[in-house]
Amino acid sequence: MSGLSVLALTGAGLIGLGIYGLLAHAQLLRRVIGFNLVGSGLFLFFGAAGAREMPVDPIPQALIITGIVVAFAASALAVALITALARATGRATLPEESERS
Amino acid sequence: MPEGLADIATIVLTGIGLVFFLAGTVGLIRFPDVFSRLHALTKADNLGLGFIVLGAGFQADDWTQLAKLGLIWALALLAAGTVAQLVARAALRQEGRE
Amino acid sequence: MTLALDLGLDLAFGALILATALAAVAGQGLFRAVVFFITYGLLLALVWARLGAYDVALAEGVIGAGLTGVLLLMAQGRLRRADALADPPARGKLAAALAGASVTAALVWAWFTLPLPQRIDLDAPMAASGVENPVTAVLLNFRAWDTLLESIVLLAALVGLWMLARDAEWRAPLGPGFHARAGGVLSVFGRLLPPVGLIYGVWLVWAGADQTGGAFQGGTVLAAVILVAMMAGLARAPRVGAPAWHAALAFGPGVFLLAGIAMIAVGGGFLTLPPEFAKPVTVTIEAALTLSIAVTLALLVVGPPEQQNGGGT
Amino acid sequence: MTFWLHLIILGLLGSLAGALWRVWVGPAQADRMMAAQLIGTTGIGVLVLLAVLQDWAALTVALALALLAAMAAIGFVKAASSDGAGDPEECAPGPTDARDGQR
Repeated sequence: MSGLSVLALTGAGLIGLGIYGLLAHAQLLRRVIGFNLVGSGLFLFFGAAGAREMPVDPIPQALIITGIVVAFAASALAVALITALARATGRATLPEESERS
Repeated sequence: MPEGLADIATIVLTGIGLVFFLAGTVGLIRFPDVFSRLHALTKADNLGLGFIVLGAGFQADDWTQLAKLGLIWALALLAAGTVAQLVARAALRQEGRE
Repeated sequence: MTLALDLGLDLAFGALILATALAAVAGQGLFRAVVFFITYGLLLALVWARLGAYDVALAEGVIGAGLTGVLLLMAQGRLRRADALADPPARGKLAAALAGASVTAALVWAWFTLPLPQRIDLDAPMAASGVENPVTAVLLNFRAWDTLLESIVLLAALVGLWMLARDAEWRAPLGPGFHARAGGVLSVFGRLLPPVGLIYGVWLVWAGADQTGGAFQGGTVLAAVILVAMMAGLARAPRVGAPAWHAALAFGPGVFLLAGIAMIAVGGGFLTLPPEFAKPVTVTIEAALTLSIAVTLALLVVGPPEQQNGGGT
Repeated sequence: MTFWLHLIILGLLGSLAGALWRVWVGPAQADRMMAAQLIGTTGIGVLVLLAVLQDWAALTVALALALLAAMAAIGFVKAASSDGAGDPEECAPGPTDARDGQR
C-alpha cells in the first residue's frame, strides 16, 4: 500500500466521521463541524486521486481551492443562522422528536 | 561551507530543536496548573522552532529562502509572545467562571 | 529504508488527522470540539503540503486554521452569552455510524477498483495561458466561468448573512464592535502584523502567476490581516451601505465580468483569453479579485450588523 | 540526511500528539487553546522540514501559518471577554464587568 492510498483512505474515513457527526448531533454548531469534515474529506480523497502522477494535477488543485473558499462561505452563513436562532430562542439545538408538532 | 559540514550542522541543530519541542510537550502534559503550563510551553517551542529553522537554513540554496526562514521565526516569536500574554490574562479572568 | 519511512510519515499524518476529526465529532462539549477542529485544519494543511499541493495547503492553512477558527470560537462565545451552549448527547448513534461507515466503505472500494481517469494534458494550453503556475492558469483562464460564478456566490453568501440582522440593528456597524486596550499587547500586535501581512498577501498574488500563490491564496491572507486589524481595534467595522466597502466587494466580480466582455471585442469570446492578452488580463483580474475576496471573507467572519451593548470604548 | 529529516518530522508529530492529549483533557479553556498554539508552532516546524525534504515552496505555506499563528487565540480571548468583543487587558471594571458579576 502506498502512502498516497493511506491519505486517500484517510479522506474516506473523514467523510464517514463527518456524516456521523452531521447525523448524530443535535447541537447545530457541531453539525457545521461535521459538514466541514465531509467537505475536507472529499477534497482530500479527490486531491490524492490527482496526486497519483507527479507533478500533482493542477485541475483538482484549482477546484479544491475554490471548494475550500465556498465551503467556508457556507459555514459562515450557517453559523450566522445558528447565532440568530440562539438569540431569538435561547437554544442552538434541533427540537427533540417528541417536541415537534 | 563544504557539503558535509552543512549536513552535520543541520542534523545537530534539528535534533536540538526536536528536543526542545519534546520538552515543551512534556511540560504541557506534566505541569500542575494552567499558568506553569503556559510558561513551559512558550519558551520551549519557540527555541525549538528557532533551532529547526537554523538547521533548515544550512540547506538553503539562496538568500530568499534564508530571508523567509528568518521571517517565519520572527513571526512565530511575535505570535507566541502575544498569545501567551493574552491567553494568560483571559485564563485569569475566566477562573471561577468555568 | 527511506521508502518505509516515507510510508511511516503518511501513516502518522493519516492517524493524527483521523484522531483529531474523531475527537471533534465524538466527546462532549462544544469548546473542545471547536479547538479540535482548528487543529484539524492545521494538520490538513500539512497533509496538503505533504502531497505536494502547496497552493491548496496555503488556502487550507489560512481558512481552516485561521478564519474558520475565529468564526467558530466567536460563535461559541455568542452561544454562551445567549445561554445556548447546551450540547445534548449524540442520539441515533448506531444508525449514524452505519451511514458514515457505509459511505467510507464505498469510497475505499472505489479507490482500489475504479480505473485511473485519463489525465488532461495541460502542456500545450499552458504555453498560451501567459502564466507559469498551472493552478492560476486553471482558475483564471481554463475554468474562468467557475471562478467568476464563485466570486458571485461569495457575495451572495455575504448578502444572505446581512439579511439575518434584526430590523432595529440594521444601521449598526457589522459585528460585535471589537475594542482593545490602547497600547496593550493586542493593539501593538495589531499594528505590527498588518504591514507584514499586507506585503506578503500582495506578493502572493504577484508571485502566483509563476509559483505558489494567486488570487484566492493571497485573498485569504489579506482577509486574515483585515480581521486582525479589526479585532485589535485598529480598523473599525463598516456599516452595511458604506460606499467604499461596497465598491471593494463588487470590484472583483465587476472587473472579471468586464474583462470577459472585453475579450469578445478583441476576438476571443466571453472569458476566452487570446494568448497575446492572457498575461496582462489574468494579472488584472487577479488583482481585482484578490481585493474582493479579502474583504468578503473578512466580513463573513465579522458577521451581521449587531447592536453593541456597552463596552464600545 | 533524508533519513534523519524523516525521523525528526516523525518526532515532531509525536510531540504534536502529546499536545493533542492536552486539548482533550483540558481542563480549562486556556489549556486547550495553548495546546492548540503549540500544535500550530510544531506544524510550522514540520513544514520547514518538509521544505528541505520535498520542495522549498512549502516555506510559502509555513510563512502564511506563522503570520496567522495568533489568529485563533485572538478569536478565543475576544469570545472569552464579557461582551465578546473585548480584550483581556482592559481590567478597569467597566459596565461589562459589573454585568458579568451579576450572572
